[in-house]
Amino acid sequence: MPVFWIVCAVLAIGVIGYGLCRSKAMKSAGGNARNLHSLPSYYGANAFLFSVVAPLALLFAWLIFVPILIDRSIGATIPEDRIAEGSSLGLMMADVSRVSNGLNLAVSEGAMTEEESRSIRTEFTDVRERLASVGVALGSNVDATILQAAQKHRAASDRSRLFMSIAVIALSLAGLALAMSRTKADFRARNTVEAAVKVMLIAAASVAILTTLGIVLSLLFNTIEFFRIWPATDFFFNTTWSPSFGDTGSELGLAPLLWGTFYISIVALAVAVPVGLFAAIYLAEYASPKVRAFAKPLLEILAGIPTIVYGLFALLTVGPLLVSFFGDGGTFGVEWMRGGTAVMTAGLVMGVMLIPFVSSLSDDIINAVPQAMRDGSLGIGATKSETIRQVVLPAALPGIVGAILLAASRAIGETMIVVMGAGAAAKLSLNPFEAMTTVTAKIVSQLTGDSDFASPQALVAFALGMSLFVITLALNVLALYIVRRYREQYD
Amino acid sequence: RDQVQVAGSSTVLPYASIVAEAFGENFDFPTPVVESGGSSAGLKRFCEGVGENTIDVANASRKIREKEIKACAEAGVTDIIEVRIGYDGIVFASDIDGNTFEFTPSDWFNALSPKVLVDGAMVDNPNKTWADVNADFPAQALAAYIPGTKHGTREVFEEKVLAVGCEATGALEAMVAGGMSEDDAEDACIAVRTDGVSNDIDGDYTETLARIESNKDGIGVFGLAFYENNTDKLQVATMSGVVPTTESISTGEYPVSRPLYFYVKKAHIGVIPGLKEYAEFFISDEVAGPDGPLSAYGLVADPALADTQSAISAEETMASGS
Amino acid sequence: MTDISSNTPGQGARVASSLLTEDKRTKKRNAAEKRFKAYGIAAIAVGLFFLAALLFAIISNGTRAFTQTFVTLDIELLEEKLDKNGNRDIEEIKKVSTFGYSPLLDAAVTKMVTDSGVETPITKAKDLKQLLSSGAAGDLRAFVVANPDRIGDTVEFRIAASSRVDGYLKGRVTRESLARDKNLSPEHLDIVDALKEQGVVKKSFNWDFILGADASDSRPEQAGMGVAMLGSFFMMLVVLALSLPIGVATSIYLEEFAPQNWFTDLIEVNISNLAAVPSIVFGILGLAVFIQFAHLPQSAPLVGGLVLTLMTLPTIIISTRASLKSVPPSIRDAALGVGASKMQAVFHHVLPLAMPGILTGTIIGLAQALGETAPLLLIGMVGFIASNYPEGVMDGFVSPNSAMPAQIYEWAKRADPAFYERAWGGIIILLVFLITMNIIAIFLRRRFERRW
Amino acid sequence: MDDLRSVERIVSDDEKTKISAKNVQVYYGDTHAIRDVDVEIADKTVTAFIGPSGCGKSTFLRCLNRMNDTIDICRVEGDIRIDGEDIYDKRVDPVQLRAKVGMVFQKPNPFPKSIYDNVAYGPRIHGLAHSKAELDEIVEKSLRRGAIWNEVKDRLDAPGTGLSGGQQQRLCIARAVATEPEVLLMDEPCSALDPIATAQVEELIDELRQSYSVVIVTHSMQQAARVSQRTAFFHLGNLVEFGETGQIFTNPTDERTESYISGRIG
Amino acid sequence: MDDLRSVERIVSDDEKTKISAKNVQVYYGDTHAIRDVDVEIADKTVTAFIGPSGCGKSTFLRCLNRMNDTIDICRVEGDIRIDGEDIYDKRVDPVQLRAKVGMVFQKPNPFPKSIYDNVAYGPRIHGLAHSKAELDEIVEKSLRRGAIWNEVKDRLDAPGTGLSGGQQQRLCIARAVATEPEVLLMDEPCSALDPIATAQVEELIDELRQSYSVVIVTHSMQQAARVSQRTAFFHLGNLVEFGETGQIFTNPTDERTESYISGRIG
Ligand SMILES: Nc1ncnc2c1ncn2[C@@H]1O[C@H](COP(=O)(O)OP(=O)(O)OP(=O)(O)O)[C@@H](O)[C@H]1O
Ligand SMILES: Nc1ncnc2c1ncn2[C@@H]1O[C@H](COP(=O)(O)OP(=O)(O)OP(=O)(O)O)[C@@H](O)[C@H]1O
Ligand SMILES: [Mg+2]
Ligand SMILES: [Mg+2]
Repeated sequence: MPVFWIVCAVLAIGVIGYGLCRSKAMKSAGGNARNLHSLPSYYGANAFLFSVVAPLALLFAWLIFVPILIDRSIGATIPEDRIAEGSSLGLMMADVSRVSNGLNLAVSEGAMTEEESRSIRTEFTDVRERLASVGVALGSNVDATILQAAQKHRAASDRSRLFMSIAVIALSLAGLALAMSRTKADFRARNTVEAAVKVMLIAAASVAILTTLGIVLSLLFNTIEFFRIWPATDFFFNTTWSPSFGDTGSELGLAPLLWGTFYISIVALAVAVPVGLFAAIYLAEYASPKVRAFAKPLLEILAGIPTIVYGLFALLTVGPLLVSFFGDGGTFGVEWMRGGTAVMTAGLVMGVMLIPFVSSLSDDIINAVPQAMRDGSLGIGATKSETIRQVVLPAALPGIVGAILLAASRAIGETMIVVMGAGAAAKLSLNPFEAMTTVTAKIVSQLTGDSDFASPQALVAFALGMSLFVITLALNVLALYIVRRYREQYD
Repeated sequence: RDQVQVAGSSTVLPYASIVAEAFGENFDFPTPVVESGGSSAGLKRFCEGVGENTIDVANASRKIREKEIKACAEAGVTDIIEVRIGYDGIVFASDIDGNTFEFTPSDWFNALSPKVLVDGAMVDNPNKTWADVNADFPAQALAAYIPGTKHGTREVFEEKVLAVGCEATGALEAMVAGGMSEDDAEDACIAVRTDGVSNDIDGDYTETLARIESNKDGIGVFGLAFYENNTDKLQVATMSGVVPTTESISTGEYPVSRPLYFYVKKAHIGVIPGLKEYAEFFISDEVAGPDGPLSAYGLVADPALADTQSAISAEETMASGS
Repeated sequence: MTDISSNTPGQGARVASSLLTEDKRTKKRNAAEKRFKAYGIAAIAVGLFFLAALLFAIISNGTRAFTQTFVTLDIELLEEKLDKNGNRDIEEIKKVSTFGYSPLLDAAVTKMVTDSGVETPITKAKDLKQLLSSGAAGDLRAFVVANPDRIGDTVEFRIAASSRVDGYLKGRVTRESLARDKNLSPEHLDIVDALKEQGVVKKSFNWDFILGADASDSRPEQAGMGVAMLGSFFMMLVVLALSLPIGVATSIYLEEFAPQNWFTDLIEVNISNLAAVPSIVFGILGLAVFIQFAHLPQSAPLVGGLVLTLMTLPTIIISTRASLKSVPPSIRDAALGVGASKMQAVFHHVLPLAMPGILTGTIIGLAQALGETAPLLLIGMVGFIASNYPEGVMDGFVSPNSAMPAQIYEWAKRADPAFYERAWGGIIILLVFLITMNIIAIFLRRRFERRW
Repeated sequence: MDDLRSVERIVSDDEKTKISAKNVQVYYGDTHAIRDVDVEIADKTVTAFIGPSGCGKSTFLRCLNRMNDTIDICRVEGDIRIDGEDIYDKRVDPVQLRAKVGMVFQKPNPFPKSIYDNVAYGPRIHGLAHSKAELDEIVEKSLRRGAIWNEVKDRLDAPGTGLSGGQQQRLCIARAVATEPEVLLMDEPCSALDPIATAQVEELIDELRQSYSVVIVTHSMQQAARVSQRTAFFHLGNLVEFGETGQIFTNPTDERTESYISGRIG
Repeated sequence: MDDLRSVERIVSDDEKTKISAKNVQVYYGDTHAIRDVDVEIADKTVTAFIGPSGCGKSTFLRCLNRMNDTIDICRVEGDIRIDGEDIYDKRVDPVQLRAKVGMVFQKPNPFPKSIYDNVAYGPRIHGLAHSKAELDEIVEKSLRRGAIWNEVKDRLDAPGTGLSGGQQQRLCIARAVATEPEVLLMDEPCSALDPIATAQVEELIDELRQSYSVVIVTHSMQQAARVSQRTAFFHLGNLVEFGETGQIFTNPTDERTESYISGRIG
């Protein structure tokens, strides 16, 4: 039975269980929901969960693990000496399962009869060609060992499928029966259901953890690889970043990139935070509902404009403008800026992009501060701005910090604006009118470059990613500490 | 999966996509999927193994490295067919309304090297305008937009321009005489100054073009194809007296160019429908020849195209072919 | 109460000041108030100013992409070229490649120019054909393969003009610039002028740009956004269907149920940290997990959606948590007090009140996901991909496709300036897509907003 | 004080204990807010908690239905039993407990929903109504018992937060009685009510006493005397005296009680 | 009722009018919450507003310092003057007005700040203290006047939201008096207070009357009689009767007043 239909069957059993248990619960309570521990729908939902969750989990596990077991057992039947030179059991097994799947496909597309699929021999048929005709990719010609293994594999898989269907549906029915037997007036159905919901919530929360784990793992091996061929001290303490294309002459120092990252992010936040925060305050506290209803979504468009537009804006408009102010022979008569690309250019433009990150979320949070807080302050003769600064903002602090963190994160992760606005040169300089670059921009450029993928110049991307990860982690710990410290719980 | 999956160099991408499109039009096979992402990333995915969830073809703007071949082999990708599709010309261009230049490698070395040879001694580069570099040039401020170190083009620029210029000006000799080892001196030759005169571009040629638009004094490094599509904005400089065109490059007159490749997994041939046909179609005379659409777009046709064609039809792998 | 005029002895220490005149301190405070408000207005003005500037740039650069010049051309589908044996066997017709259709086009173009009566030094049909898109032969072949019975007829075709001709009609290309251009010469423009006069060459609205597929570098005039739009659409479906529930569930767990200990602190810090992970790193993760480990197809919107989901989650979680935190505890108390379970209190009362913030997070997160390209680079959705329409809904998720921002970046990189114009046009479509996507959320958010 | 009435309501000896608290300690962080409190609350009686502001009445009241669980820094020790079952037992579901032990909070906290939904919420989640009509009936009855029906019957769809202070308080009473709890904890339910409304709520309390037990915190000695059969006097976190209302008011044993009651002015 | 005391406090004839309201109408959206109210509040007197819950006392009170401005749907019409100046005049700065006319809200609403900061907030923004010491003094004095000093003097840094209901109410009173307003509007300031605290607050009101005028909303007839010189009786948004407290309580002219007062129980 195809997986889709198994799932449907299980769901159907679940729905039936819902109805059965709900009515059974009502009956056991003499038709009066008051005598039940929980609402009748909870009994139904409980039955649904009982007859759906475990079977689907079993199905899932079976689909993942049983094929591995089958592979292992079939693999054990392939004699060692049949494994070709330069190949491995693993590669052969990949072929075996591909041939096996190919046979399935061939049968289902009618290119081969069931009979044939079981009896074909390499001596008489060009299996590869026949499978290629149904679009199955094979790495090499099929030899007899592989074909036999594949046929065994296929038979085992078929058997496993059958058992799986039976097991899953049986489990589903068993769950239903169990739920039925437990459905009595005093059964705590709500607690069971809520426990299940809670498990789901935890499962959702663990997605974030798994993601982190995945990120760390996917960076880790290559980072280790990098440090094996590149001295860590040099990476962390060298103050020059100048990778070269060839094997020699590269200098891969983290410091200038890190400095560029923070410098640009700080400039961006210096634009986005005040503008965003004041915009949020105005929207939440002063603006008429009409203005608010328009201005807020409009500002949010800023977050949706592709960064390439910002990049071009920085390069073509903001950069030259700044040069005309601070450049050679500029309005201010200073010679701080030599080219349009600078920390300032990228920072300003990125700041504009981040405005809605701060403004929209802060606006929601400020709006959620109870009116009684404002009344209390206004009632003793505070002006609106005093009220906002001293009562509303502190009460909304956790949310605002969250919004700022989000903006900062985005600033750290941005590449396009940096590449076009701040340039690609890594420099350690205090002058905000100089070109610099960020860790993220370099991660992207080293990863998508043309250099040898096993060379330090490419692998350094992973080390950069890892370092950035650790550093932002530390900054986030600090932010958490600050919020904990200054949080003011209203009500 | 029924379509050919290609990934790799963004320099090869335009050519590959022209071919893929025409391939999809003329064959019953679906249009191949051509991804960009850089030669490195493409080869890396190419070398991940054999099977449906790996790519069939990797485009590269450089030759595959030994280490990469080894990494491939470790993952089971042993039989690789190398295909050279032609050459990419690298040109120097500046704003259409600006001054016209006729460069030699020495000019570029003197303009961009952090240390240059002045009166027999290596000193910090004092040049501020092109006139400082070469008295024949106008007094236009030095501003160069060269590819970032991630680009294969940068390597070519270093090898065929800076290193050549270094030797021609005698700086190499002077450095070796000054006690530097040969290797160090060669490295020093291809270094560029970091005082803002030379700007690395990590983006694409469009970015270089935009930079020149915002700084009219700028001179940028472009691919020939890009220049040829933007002749309304750019004027090209000659190198050692030769104007870059597909002809002058294919004859080898114009010195700055690089070969472009793609690599095919032999194990996938005959398995992935259309893979071999795609490879053959790519380098057929109709497509990659001097009159084909690739050449029209700016690819410098490979004079030895016929050899490549026969190598492909024989499915010669790198080990057996070379 | 009667004798108001009488002076009350022992007046209070404070001199009663008039409300109509401001004392010095009030003046200062009111000035501060005015300044504060002005900052707010200025902040919004700054934001809107930049928005206007950006939109102006986008629209002024992009609207041209929505029109395209077409040439109406009578083409004789010669039997001896297309079906030598004359038996209309589709397999044989298919054998004729696009190169085989060139002579038909050559003939048609030459005829068109002669009919128009323009004097031109260009005589070679190959050069004249440069007026047309290089995709013309492909269109022709596709038509013939679909309608083999028309072979032998003369059929009227509406063929896209080449990008230079199109640029000329749009004012992007001038005669001077063409003088140096090897693709087209000023003489071609004389022909174009004449044909335009006669109505053979016409500029019209370009539906193909909105609905069509990407085209290669040699034929920008045929490139369209449609397929990439579908790619983005399917990706957004995945993102919305996963990131919103998972994000909200995670936030609810962390904010309302999780015990307060170092482990939840770790998760909290961790999630904020995920927001700062460069998006390309999510691409690395996606490549490793979804393609190499889970064997999902490459270049598929499904995978793209999954990667973007992971990337959007932190945004939604952070904003959801912030707004859950801002719901006053008395609401929870009230619900618990009537015997609601914690779960019920959260889902019935707290969540609706936190809805505005959740929706804001969704709006911002989706905007970010919709405009992101870097992670798509690694899972194979950037490049020349969006060339076929998916065949069905399932196929939409798994068949190779690109996404709008990837398409835009791709176009912006290409050499032909016609692509640059299209990149801006694509941005307009992207923004329209984004705004449509957000409108529902914005309306919902307004419904949920309240003060208490 | 009207002694007659108090005497009239003296409870019979055979009453059952509904809630028994032994040796209860409550801490807010380091502050010890409730010390060694032992109280037995009888079934079908009204118990009044009196005492100066800040003495711990609300805190103790919140222990009885575990509302203190929601305050992070709050820690409860000791033994509190309802019908002989330890409510702080791990197996006890606080939700079920709270359904059984309803509460009216000191600060009125209506949901930011319509008046109707405010009252209907409890019956809905407890499945007390099978149809819309039945629910309407419950809502009307509860609002009537909360002495607010006349004022809101025309605006059941208006938000509960747009009511006056006293109306909100009565809405919260209506909301609490709508779920028909066995024990009703009322924290100063009449603080914002005018005398007539107060009388109506007191009538309600008297009516509820027929089947349930009610615990009421009040600052009005008169009210305590009028509605309660038992009175507990708290002082600085200690339970100073607990006994029959009549006896407490006429003949307190502890001098603190004495002075609190005699010092009364309200 | 202790008539003697009421009589004792009858105001002299030569008093000045502090606030005069004429023909005041208040609407919440379409609901007409206050109709045609005319009131004159004399300087240096205590005026009590009484009336059944929901009759519009708070609404009218909030008109007097324009707190109704913060409610979007609320619309005020009519003429309200303080010291002869129309407070709804465009030129009037509501901030200055509110500094002059302080308010204690019906629901205690301490800021989520420390107790100290809650009280110091007003003096700080009005610049009433020049040094930390002076501020400390103001805070202590205000907390003492709010009858809460003893309870909180050891925990001035603790958050104001962690206080008991009655403590919060007194904190809010302390916060309001800290800014020394000329008129103090108090919306049921003693609703959550025990008799002793109530007495202290009443003393405070009496003390404030020496220099300012006080308007107090109360549900306790006794309290109204004890502290006020004038009483206004509201009913269903109308001002039914307004006059000397003694006269209202002993000899009401309107029968609604009569029945409200006689129907009293609390
Ligand atoms: N924000 C509001 N929106 C709509 N109606 C309101 C609002 N506030 C009060 N009302 C209505 O206006 C009327 C008067 O309310 P107000 O708060 O002035 O009563 P009150 O006399 O203070 O009563 P209480 O003694 O219960 O506090 C009531 O009917 C009330 O429901
Ligand atoms: N959340 C809290 N955090 C810290 N301390 C608290 C908290 N709630 C109450 N307290 C303190 O515990 C003590 C008892 O408070 P509780 O609220 O029980 O008093 P109460 O008797 O109800 O007073 P009132 O009559 O004023 O409502 C008080 O000193 C109060 O300050
Ligand atoms: Mg209390
Ligand atoms: Mg009121």
